[in-house]
This record gives sequence, structure tokens and C-alpha cells, in this order.
Amino acid sequence: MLILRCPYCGVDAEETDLAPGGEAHLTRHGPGSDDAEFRDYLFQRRNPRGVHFERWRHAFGCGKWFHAARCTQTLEVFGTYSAQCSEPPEEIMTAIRTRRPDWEMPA
Amino acid sequence: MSSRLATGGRRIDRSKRLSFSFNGTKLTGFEGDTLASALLANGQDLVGRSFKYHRPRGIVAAGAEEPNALVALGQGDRMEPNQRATITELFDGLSARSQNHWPSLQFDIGAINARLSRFLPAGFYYKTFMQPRAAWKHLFEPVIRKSAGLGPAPTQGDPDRYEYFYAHTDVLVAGGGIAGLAAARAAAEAGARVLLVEQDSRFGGRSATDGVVIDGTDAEAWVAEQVAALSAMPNVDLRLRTMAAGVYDHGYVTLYERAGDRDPGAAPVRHRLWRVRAGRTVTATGAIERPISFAGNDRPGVMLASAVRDYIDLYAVSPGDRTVVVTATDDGYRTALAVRDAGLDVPAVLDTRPDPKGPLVDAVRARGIRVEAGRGIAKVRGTRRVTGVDICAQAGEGAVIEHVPCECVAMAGGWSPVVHLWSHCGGKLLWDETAHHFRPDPDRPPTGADGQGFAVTAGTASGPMDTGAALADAVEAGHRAAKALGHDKGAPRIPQADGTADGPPAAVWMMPHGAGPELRGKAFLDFQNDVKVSDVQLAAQEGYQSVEHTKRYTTLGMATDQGKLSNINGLAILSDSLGAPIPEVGTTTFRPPYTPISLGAVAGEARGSLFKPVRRTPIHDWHADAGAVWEPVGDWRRPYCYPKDEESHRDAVNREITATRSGVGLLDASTLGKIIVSGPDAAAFLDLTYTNMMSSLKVGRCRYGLMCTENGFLFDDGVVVRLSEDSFLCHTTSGGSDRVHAWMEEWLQTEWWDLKVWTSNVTEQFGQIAIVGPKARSVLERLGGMDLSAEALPFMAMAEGTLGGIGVRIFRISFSGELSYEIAVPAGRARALWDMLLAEGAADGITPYGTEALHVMRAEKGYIMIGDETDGTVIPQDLNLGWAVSKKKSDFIGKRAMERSALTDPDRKQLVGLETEDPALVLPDGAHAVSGQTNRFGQQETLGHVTSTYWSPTLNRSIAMALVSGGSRRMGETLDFSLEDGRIAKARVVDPVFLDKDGERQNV
Amino acid sequence: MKKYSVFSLAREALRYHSGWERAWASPDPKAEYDTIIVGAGGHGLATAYYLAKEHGITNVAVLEKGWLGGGNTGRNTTIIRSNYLQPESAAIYEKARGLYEGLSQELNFNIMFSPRGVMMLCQTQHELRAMQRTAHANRLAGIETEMVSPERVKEIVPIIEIDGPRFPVLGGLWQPRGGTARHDAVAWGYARGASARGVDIIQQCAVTGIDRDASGVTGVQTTRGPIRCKKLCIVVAGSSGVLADMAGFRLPVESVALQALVSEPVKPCMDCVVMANTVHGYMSQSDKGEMVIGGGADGFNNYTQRGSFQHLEETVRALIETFPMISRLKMLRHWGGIVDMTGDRSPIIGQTPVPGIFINCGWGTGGFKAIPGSGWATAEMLAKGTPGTLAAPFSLDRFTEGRMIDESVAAAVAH
Amino acid sequence: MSEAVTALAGATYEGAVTVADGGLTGMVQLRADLADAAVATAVKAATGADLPDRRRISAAKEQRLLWMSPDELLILTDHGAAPDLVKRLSTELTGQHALVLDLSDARSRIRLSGQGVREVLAKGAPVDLAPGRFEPGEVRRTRIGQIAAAFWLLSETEAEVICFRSVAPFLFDWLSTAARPGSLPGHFR
Repeated sequence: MLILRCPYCGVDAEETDLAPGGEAHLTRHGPGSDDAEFRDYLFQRRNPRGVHFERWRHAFGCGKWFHAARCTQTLEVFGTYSAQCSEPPEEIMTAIRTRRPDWEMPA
Repeated sequence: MSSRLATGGRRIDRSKRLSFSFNGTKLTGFEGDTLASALLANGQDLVGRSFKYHRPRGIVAAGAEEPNALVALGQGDRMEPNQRATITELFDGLSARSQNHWPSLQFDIGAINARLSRFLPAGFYYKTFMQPRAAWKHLFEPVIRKSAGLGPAPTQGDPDRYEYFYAHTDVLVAGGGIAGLAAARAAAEAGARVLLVEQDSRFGGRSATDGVVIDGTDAEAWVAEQVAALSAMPNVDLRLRTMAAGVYDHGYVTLYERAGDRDPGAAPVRHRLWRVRAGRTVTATGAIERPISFAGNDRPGVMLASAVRDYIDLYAVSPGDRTVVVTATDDGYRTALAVRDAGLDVPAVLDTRPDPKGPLVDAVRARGIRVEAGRGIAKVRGTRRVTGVDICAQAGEGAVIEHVPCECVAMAGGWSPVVHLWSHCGGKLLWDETAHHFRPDPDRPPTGADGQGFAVTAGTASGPMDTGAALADAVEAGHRAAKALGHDKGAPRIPQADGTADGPPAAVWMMPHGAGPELRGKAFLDFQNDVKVSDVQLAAQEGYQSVEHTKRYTTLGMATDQGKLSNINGLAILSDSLGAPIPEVGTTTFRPPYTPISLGAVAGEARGSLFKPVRRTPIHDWHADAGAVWEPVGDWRRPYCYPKDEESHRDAVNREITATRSGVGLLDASTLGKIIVSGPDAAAFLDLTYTNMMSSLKVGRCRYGLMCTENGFLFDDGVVVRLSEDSFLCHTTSGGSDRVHAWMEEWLQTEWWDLKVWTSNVTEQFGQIAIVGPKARSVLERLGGMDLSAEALPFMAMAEGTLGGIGVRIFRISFSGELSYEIAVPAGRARALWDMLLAEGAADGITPYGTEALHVMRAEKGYIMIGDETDGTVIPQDLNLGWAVSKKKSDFIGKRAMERSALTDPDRKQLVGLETEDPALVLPDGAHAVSGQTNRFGQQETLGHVTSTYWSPTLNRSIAMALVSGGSRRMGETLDFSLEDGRIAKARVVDPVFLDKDGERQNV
Repeated sequence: MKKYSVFSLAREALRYHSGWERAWASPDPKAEYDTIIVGAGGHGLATAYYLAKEHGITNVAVLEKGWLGGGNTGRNTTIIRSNYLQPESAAIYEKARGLYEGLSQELNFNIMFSPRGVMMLCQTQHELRAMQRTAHANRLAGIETEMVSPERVKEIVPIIEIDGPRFPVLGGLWQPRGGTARHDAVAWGYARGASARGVDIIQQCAVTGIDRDASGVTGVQTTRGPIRCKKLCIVVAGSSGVLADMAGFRLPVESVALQALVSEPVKPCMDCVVMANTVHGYMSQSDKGEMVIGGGADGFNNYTQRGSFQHLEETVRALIETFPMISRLKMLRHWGGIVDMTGDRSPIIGQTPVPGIFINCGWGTGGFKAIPGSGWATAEMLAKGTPGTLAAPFSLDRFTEGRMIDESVAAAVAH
Repeated sequence: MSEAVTALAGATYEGAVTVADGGLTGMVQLRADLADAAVATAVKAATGADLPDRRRISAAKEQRLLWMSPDELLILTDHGAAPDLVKRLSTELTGQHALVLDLSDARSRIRLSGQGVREVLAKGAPVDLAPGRFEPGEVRRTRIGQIAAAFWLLSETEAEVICFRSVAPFLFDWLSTAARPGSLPGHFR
């Protein structure tokens, strides 16, 4: 039972209050993108066994979407943060590096 | 045989007699008995039959680890199969039946398997029953299946109630023995919130029975003192009959409280499933004694030495006049003393160790009890119960030295910590070379959200088996758990226990050590599943070397006790067969729950009327009173039709349609989704979320809009109304409102957060009533309050005002092709308006209609229905809705996807109308058009399928819509539709708009 | 290979079964193979078996990081059916079901295929219409299924409640030749068969890297040293993304946990498989007597093979509504398996961007039933170097073209 | 002119805890950036109350302001007073990016009273409801069983729950079941 802190209402919400939303920080490819770019945007999700940036919604709570950095192997949560950003903020990166010194942000 | 002793019995209250029945025989026991102790007290040694060989089975243990004493408890709709007698508290009127035998427990036909056991080794069924092929289905499998299962299957629903309870605590302590109590006290005194749960009906565990003395007082008094102290603390909750069932990710724990098992029928809650979020979980779950593998160790009368002690001390039950103790540990001697103290005979203590010594050994010798060193049991004599044992040298091959008559054999193979809770969520184990057991590795605990370990072990669950060390470990554990959460008032005092630690146990995995195949084939590891030492060795021999392979091939540890008694012994045999050390062989995975929990508890309170939410419109009660036939739409209930007395559904639907098209009909459209989209960027946002251009919509006007996924597929539709320059009302499908609203918020919050837009799901603020048909206007005009003339309120326009004194918003839109007004009214007044309309329209024969009439009327007009014409793979162009897909807009959700080759393929299926050659024939739902060719897979090639098909009372013929490959090119073609019976129905491809192509009926 | 039969069993019984040989060999890896298959689950082992049997290719190694059959093959609810809507799906699943029919005899290993029938319940009007469409499609695809009435459902499944207040049973899609099989035995039987034909099955051998040059794959790095190969086939449900990473490409796959549980064993009470898709539950009774229950999948990426309680609630409460008598049964254990979810929930069988590397993955929640057909089609692809008729539709490029094979269309879940 | 009715039509259940229809209630939704000082000023002017802090409730006269999210406020008032409140708020917020709606009929209010209201809620809400952890003045949006709801304590023995109108009868039955006599575990003390 995952437990994530909603950065908007500050509640440590359990999974049953939340709705998962898949990989975070996707770049939307609309008209003008080529087939490969569009396929990657739609389907080719990062699926790491390790640190994963993902979207969650506090569905039964304040209804806000937020981001989480979580390890898909140990389920350790490095932090949650605003959904209105296109890359993880520095404090999240620091939190991850403190726990996983040899981790590198995938290209 | 077993019997009740004249005196003693720590737990029983001899003044409270309870009557119960076993296999129909009336028996009596005492308050405080378990069903198991009461059965033994009544001399009932034989309690069941084993799974595979149907061998006679007796009670082996006194707790949750019991593999044999499983009964069908209770009767009728309260019968529960496979209930463990050792953890079933006796109550007056309890009735139990033994399981897995026919015709009777005493004489069981299935026991023939025991005679054939030699031919039925591990996995024998993988090697045979294959020829002839038909025989498996018709002969072998039916026979195997008949013999499957233990207890009887219930036949009725369950009248009892279950529920969840959500609890949060700093420290959860699992186990209320002396370790659990000590840990809880340490944590509580440090200031932490503490929840302590004990699966048993008493606190204190084994301590009193084992004669533990703490701080100079006997265990019973010490435990009472701890319980009193803890109960007095406001930050502590102690709970009995509550088992920690499973430990989950992020430190979540489920508890199983058997709240009502002692008074079936009367208790308001049978089982309560606690869902606990604990900062730290202390597992003070104790240890379980290991049996010893010798030939005939499964005979009734062979018990764990600790269980023999329990039955004597707690329940004053004699397991038999003469008890032979066979032990690899000092602990076995405690049983010898307990038996002798009860005035019973101990013919011999067989100690596998060559040179047993220590205070316990001396005490036993001092009592004149015969101690045989380096000895073991070659074979147990007796069939339905023990009559004696053949003694042999442990070191040898089993040559019989002496026969000793006895009624009970007490096995003391050493103790293994209960590591289940620790392991459920990934805690790792260590193999202890001296104690010969797996114990938790404190350096590799299960970790939580913060990456830190969230479990701490306490007492014997950590490994140490002597009281002093266990207590010290427990206090430290409780303190550490609290401290990790910021609660610390300094190191707590550690209670002192008297006595010295036991000497090291011997590792005895097979008795005698050199036992041949004959004996190994009779030495049981898993009593319930009949897995023998020889089976594990066979698995290893055949290459099923992984512990998981062995488990699955032999079914070792897969019984309802999940291997609590058999796992370690089985592992040891396997490692011995493979010549690999035990830690390398490893353990199987520990899965929740610790012991089985009722499915009722898993489901919680959600049963019957509370199973799933039902959404009711403000007019729901009227529909119910009118005898509506309900159709579930999402969680909503909508009237399908309103049959009058004997009327068939189809007749009712036809009547509703005819009445509406010829006069006036009334529809409760409250379930339609309604979402307000407002703000300076509202129009821009809707241009992105709809395929249509919405920014060009004029204030006060309505436009039908489509929403696609980013994949290009149509997923919702509805009428959009521009309420003001920067405010829109978006209608969605019934049951689509939550999805669409969440979808809009998702894009606003995670992609286009720079847009100034607010949304609000106002679906439930309004009831919505559609008044439909040529006479709709006159009914409304008679109600009065608004000018509803074609000029004032033309088609696709919106007006606000009051009708019959109620504030409303009226949309001139139509899903039927008729003159139609959809009236939005505050939900609290919707029923009132509905009643007014019915009254006012009575003169015109106003007729409420349901969803089926709605569907037929929309089909007559060729309007699509999300979910019928769409299935998640359909794009607007497929439905001839290309006109609603803006070419002007540079972007909208789904635009890019529509450029992909598969979505621009001219042979895509397209929506067409169908007219069957036989107008009376209504095509079956989902029927396929066939080409007469076969496709690359050798299947009949299909051209398309029927999406909607109805009898049209208006056109007095059948009509249908279908998605057909290259459909628009096939106008006028006749297609062959294949029917269930293989016959072909011919249908002509036509324009899907069957009625009033020019829309004259609605433009009035 | 010693033949299994009632006679050999009797013969062995007389000598305490001392003569049984290993079911499969346990060789050390050779320096090079023509083909390396990564993953000794059902799909990988079946692929190896059919490579040897159908195409005579035996210089093959199957590498397994743990123990064979230890992944989803040994964790699923063993349902076998082929009542799929789309022609592509129907073709490969029916091929698999057909092979299951004679598999025990072919492998001389009783996998206990039990064609006891699969009943898919229709509990809403919409589901009823969708199932009718599927029934028509099945008939034209040569798959034996039929729509049955609620009364007939009750006849076939006496313990079912067809008049439930919330979701009454409106009908059912009945596949009489669907059923179950003993999942471990499928892996063991294929392993024994492949091994006997000369395939090297190498357990405890984890692939740690994939070697490639300009022309394509050249071999793999493993915990037991480097092994060269000409062709490489990745068949590692649950870890496909990780292996793809090693090979340097990405897959349209996400790994999520799927939940399952079994009850304590009770005497036989349900003689077929029942799937209730509206309420997301499915159940069958094992030959041992346990009620085997399938639950839902997590919605988030997850590599822990653990059960998560909250997903069982919904499944169990739904099944209690449908089968009220199970309420007093007890849950014996529950667990999770990691499944590959693709963009259209249909599998991937095909070439990858790296020449010489082939992939078989993305079976989602429904891989077990496909094992023989999947192995057969993958073997054909490996032998010919290009996908055959059965495999072709499941190629990777469908995600570029938007050519989805979407079974959710049928309102059925792919369990 | 008809009177508005509630979805629960005044229903009451008396068990270990009393469950009762909270009656007609004015509910006004404000969507605006609550961090924006101008919004705070406007709200104060229209209601006389300060904006509540995160997850808190503020009050003035007959009005209670519930914090629903960083950009959503729900104002409870008399049913008849809601339309005027909407007007006042809209006027005060002129020129601001804000949405004000009268949603008085969209939700239902249920009252719980008696010892053990905490435990009735704890049977369905994954929330720490222990004394000291959840106190009057805080509003919590979560689920009760399968129903989305918000609730708050008025005192140690009184709580209020709001949920969408269409599921109010279902939630009422759920709460009544949870409040059955003798069914409270007695965990909180």
C-alpha cells in the first residue's frame, strides 16, 4: 500500500485515495512531429527497475495532480512535488543522489 | 487414550460446563477450552484424515501451526470448512464435523491410497493418467477432482457482517507474549502510540506453562502486572483475538480480529479487518517447535512436546497415560517433567544427543525418569493411535533395540522463530548454525517509503530461545522502534528472568540418521499433504532442485498450515540430498496471510446493498413508483422502460416511442454530465480538448462536440453551450462526467497549466428533463414563464428563465429528431418540475420514456451512441463525423494521431445504415458481414459488424447501423450477415439517417 | 529420456523409485549457440521445444536467471481460453488452445489440461451486446463458443447467484473447450521435452549485458560468463524493458503487478472457469480444491512480486456478490506477478531495432493460455528469421502505424 | 412555487451513533487562487471571514468556509442565502480570474452525533482520526468506503459529512450500518 504526501494539501495519502498517472515529464508531440517521435510520446514509456518519475492524482482528496520520484524495485519514495514543472526540482534530485549516489538521470 | 485430569488447567473454568458436538456426538468441555483440548479431554484422538493418503490424523500442536485438526464448524449458512480446532475457543452449542473421509472418520474408503502410497510418490500424476487421451477428461480427472479438497464447500450465502477499521499508530506490536508486552511497555513509556495485538484469547504466550520466573514473580503474575500497567496508559490499545495477518508495502499491516466467532448469529460483527498504518512494526511472534522425522511420526498420539505441555498445564488434558519423549533439545525435558508432575508416566526420554547434560537433564534424571542418550525412534507402532515405539540408535539404520509401549510420543526437534511477518514485505533471513533455524537478519529488514527498515523483531522471534535474552531483546526492540519515531525517555529497565539458557539442540533431520527407503517412506514432513522424506529426496533426484520446484513438485508446505511445521525439516532434507548447505538452498517465499482469513473479512462491509454505490437521480423515486425496469449506466440507475401491467418490454418501448413521436414524451436526462469551463482561456482550452472549433460558438448557442483521446479514438460526445464570453457548459455522456472532468483537469494541471481556466463538475447540481415531441412546446407554454417560440428559442439555442415558478435553463437540442427542450433545474426542485410537466401534459397524453426508447429514436435518426458505435478503436471520420473535426485548428487532442497510416486507411470500417431484405428481421447484435472468402488465418473473412439494431415502430421495419470496411463506397450494396445458426441474412447498405433526413420535425 | 507411464511408475515403485532420472539436464553453458533464448518461462521453453521439434534447430540455449518456470508461468491463475474478438488474437490463442489439447501426450508429461469450460458472464446490457459480437466473431473464426441464457449459466455453475440485486447475470459467453492446466507442469514438460531434444537449459544464469556490433547481436554477458550467439530471443515477461535497455532500444511496455489469491481447499463445487468482467473477478477451482481467484493489476510501475491487499478487496467483494457461498471460505495466500502491459494490451512478437534480436513480450494478464501458440509462432520466426502468419500482426511497428489490436473492445479483460 | 427537497428527505438512524439528514444547505463553490491576496480581500468583503488555512475551516456569521484545495473553497450557508452570496462574491471578485457557483443542490450533508463518531468514520476513511490527530476546525477530503466525501468534527461527539447528492442515500445506509449498536471497536480513548 503506497503512501505518498500530496504536496498541495499536505496529506500523507494512501494508495486508495490516489490515482496513478504514469510517467512524468513527457514532452507532448502533436501535429508536426514525426511518426517515431509521436510513437515514443504515446507508448514508449520509461520502465526502469529503479528510480521512476511519475504522476499521481489525489483523486479522493484535493483532486490535484502531483509528481513523485519513486523506486520501482524497493518502492522507496524520494519525494513528491508540483505537477507544474517539466523536470524534477533540485531538492528531489538531491534527495535521490543522497540515497543512490551512483544513480544518473537517464537521457 | 487422552483424557481430562482431575485437577489443574490454568485456563479452564470447571464451574462453567459447555456442551458441544463432534460428528453428531454430544460432548462437554469447560469455559476456556479450545475445541482441540475439549476433544482430547473427551478421548477423541482421531480428528481427521490426511489429504492424499487419507491416513488417520490426530492433534499435533496446540496453536496456529496445527496441520491436522481441521473441522467443518457450525451448520447451514454458518458452516465454515477447515476451521483449526486448536485456535477455536469452545462455546456452548458448538458443532463440528471431521473432514475428508467417506463413509466415516473411523472407516474411510480413501485410506486405500495409504496402502498404495508406494505407487503414489511425489508427482506421480505428472507421470501417468495420460493414455488413452480421452480417459483423462472422462475418467482420471473426474476421479482426482472428486477426491480433491478438505472440508465441505458451503452451499449458502453468509448472513454475517464484516467490516474494516482504519487505525494509525506509532508502534504496532504483533504478539502479546512476554516479549510483546515488554516491547509494548518500552515503546509506550517512551511516549509512542502503541497498538498491541494477540491472536490468542490470553496474553502471556507460553511463559506460564514453561514456568518462567521474571523479576522474582511467576510469569502469570508478571503478565497480569504488565497488562494492567499498559491498559492504564492512554497511548496504548491492547487487543486479544486479533492476528497480524499481513505486512505490506510502506509498512501497511492488516489485522484479523475474530470479534464474533464465539457467539455466531448474535455478534454484530463476525470479523473485523484492521488496516493499520504503523510507524514501526514490532514482530513479537514467538517461535514454533519443529517435529522430528521418523517412521510413523504422523500417527495420532504423536505430538509436539510443547503441545503436550500446553494441554496438560492449560487445559488439564492428559495426552495418554504413558508418554515417550523424543528430543534433540533440553526443552524436551520440560515436557517430561510436566508429564510426570501431572502424575503420568514417562517410560523414557530418548535424546538423540550422545551426552545430554544440564540442569533440566539432571532434574529429569533426579525424578527417576529413564534417559536414553544417542537414541531415537525407528518406528511408531499402532494405526489409529500410538501403541508404542521401537527404539533404535540415532546414528544407525534403525535396528530395533527395544520396544516401549506408550500412548503418546512427544517430539522436541528444536524451535524456529516465526518469521512470516518479517518476510512478507522483503525482510531477509539468516541461517543460525547452532540453533539450526532461520532467523531475521536485523541488517536486512523490510523497508518503507523512506527507505528505512520499518520492522523490528522482539523476543524469541529474533532468535534467542531463553527467556532472559528474549526479554532483553524485546525491551530493546520496543525502545528502538519508539526512538526511531522520535520518542525517547532514555534506556528502559530490562526485567530479569531466572534460570540459565538451554544447551544447544542437535540437528536431527532424519531419525535414525541412516534410515533406509522403507523408513524414509513412512517419515512425514507435511502431515496434512502427506509429504514424506522420500518424496523430497525423489524431487531432488529428478532435478526439481530449487526449493520452489521441490515445494511445487511435492506440495511440501502448500497445505493450509503453509508449512509452519514442515518447511525447515523439508529444507534440511533437500539440502542434504543436494549436498548443499541450507542457506544456499534458501526458503520459499512467505505469503500473507499468516494464517488463513475469511474472504468475508477481505471484502469488508461492502456486501448486499452496500456492495457498490448506486447513483440516484432526483427523480429516481418516481421511476421506482412507476415500475420502471432499471438499466445500470455506470453507477447510475436509469429506467430502461416503464411497462404497464402485463405489457412486454418491447411493447412498452414501442408505445413510448410512438407516443413521443406523435404527441409528447418525457425523459429524465439528469445523468448527463455537466461541466462548467470558465476563464479567459476557456475557449482556447475547449478548442484543444474538442475536435470541433468551439471558440467560434456564439453566446447562448449550443454545438455538438466530440472528444478524442491522444490516440485519435473517440471517447465522449455531448452538446457544448456558451453561457457567456468566457464561460461554457459542456454536456458529457451519462457516466462520462467524472472521466471527462478528470481528463480536463489533467490537461490543465499537467500540460497547459499556463491557461487561465477553471472547471467545475456541476452534474449533480441540476436535474435535467427532456420534453420531446410535436406537443412539447404547447405543454411548456401552458406552464408559462418563458417565450419558447421558434423565434425566441430556435434550434440549438439556450434560454434562462422560470417555468411554473422554478428557475431553469432550457436547451433547444434534440437526440430524437423531434421538437425537443432539455430543461436544467436545480436538483432539489427537479422532482417538482417533473410532476408539474406530467400534470400539465396529461391532456396531451404525455408519456415518460426510458433509455431503450431513447436508443431506438436516436438510431432512427442515425445518431451515434458512445459505446455502441464506438469501442475505443473508432475515429470520428469512421462515423461520418468528419465535419465535426476541425481542419482549421493547428492542434487538438488526437489530431496528430489521426495522421497515422492505420487511421487514414481508406479500407477502415465506416458507419453505414442497413435495411434487411426481410423488413421483419431484426439483425442480431454484433452480427458480422462475411465476404465468403477465408482470411490469412483460415477464418471466414469479415467485412464489418452490426453496432446498433432495432425494430423501428416509426418506420414499421427493422433498422440497423454497422461499421463496414470501406462502408461509404458500398452504398446500395447488399451484404451477407451470418446468423448464429449459420444462415445468411441479406441487408442493403443505406444512409444511416432513416427518418426525416432534412430535419423538418425538429425545425418547427 | 525415460518414458513416463503407469508401468514405469509400478516398476519404479518396487525399487523405491531409485531409477527415475532427471527431468531435464543441467549443463554448463557452451561458448556459442546458434540461438539463445533469454528466459526459461513457459513461452521461452515452448519456443525452444518447437525450435527443436518443428525446425530441427537444437544448438540452442535457454538462459534463466532464477529457476525455470519461476516467473509468471508459476504465478498465474492457469486459465486457458481463445474466445477473443479480433481475428489476430483469436488465431494465436486458438492455436495455443489446440496444442494444449494434446500436450500431455506429446510431451509425455501430464500437464493436466482440463477443458472444463470457461464462462464469461454478461452483467450489463452493454456487456451482453459486446459478448454477442464476440460470439459471432468466434464462430466465424472457427472457435467453439456460444451465448447462453442466465438459466443455462445457473445450470453450468450452480453456485452462482444470477439474480444479484446489483449486477444480475443477463447471459454468458460459454467456451466449452476452454479450461485450465497445471501451470508448473507446462514449464516442466516443455523443459523435459526440449532438454531431451538437445536444448541446453541453463538456470541460475542471469544476462547482464548484450553484445552487438554494426551487423547486430553477437552474444550476451551472463553471470556465468560471456556466450556468443547468432540469434537472440528475449522472452522475459516482467523484465522485458530491462533487457531491451541492455540491447539499446525501448519497448511500448510498462511493468505492473497483477494480483491473485487462493482459498483453502474445499470439496469440488465449481466445475468450470467463471469470469465476471463487469465486477473484475474471475475464479476456478483447482484439482486440489482451492478456489483460484484472479485480481486486478496495479496502475503504477512495479517490480516487486508482492501481493497488495487493496486490489483484492474489489475482486473478492465482487466474487462474493456473484458466488455468495465463498464468503466463509478463507484466503490461504495471495501474491503478485509482474506483467508487461503494452499500449493496446496485446502481445508483441517480432523483430527489434537490433538485427538478430527478437522479442516475445507484452502478454499482459493473459500469457499462460498462449504459451504453446506463442512458442510455436516464435520458434517459426526464429527459424525463418522473419515472423510467420500468426506472429506478423503482433509486430512492434503497429504502434507507429496506430494499428492497435485492442481486445478491450470486447469489454472482456484479457485474463 | 415548490420548496426544494433534500436527497435524504429528513432520514434519521439511531444506533451507537445517530446518523441524520443535515437538511437543506447553501453551498457556494469558489474556484480561484487562494494564495492571491486580492482573492482573500474579496472573500473577506463578501463573507466577513478570513480565508481558511490549508485543510482548515473558517467562519463568520452563518457562513463556514471550507478549504477544498489550493484553488477551491466551499462556503456553507443557509440554503436561501446562497444566491445572494454568489452575487456578493461575484461582485467582489470582478476582474479576478475566479469562478463562483451555487452548488447548494449538488451535495448532501449528513450529521453524525454521539460517542464514537470518530470510530464510525474510521471504519471507512483511511485517515488518522485519533484525538489530537484530527480535531474540530479541520476538514478532510477523502473516501468513506467507496464514496468520495469530506467531513469535519464539530465537537468530540458531533461530525458532519458531505457527499454528492446522487450517492447520499447509499452513504447514509453505509454510515447507519457502521453505526450499528455494539459494533464499535473501542479503539480511541
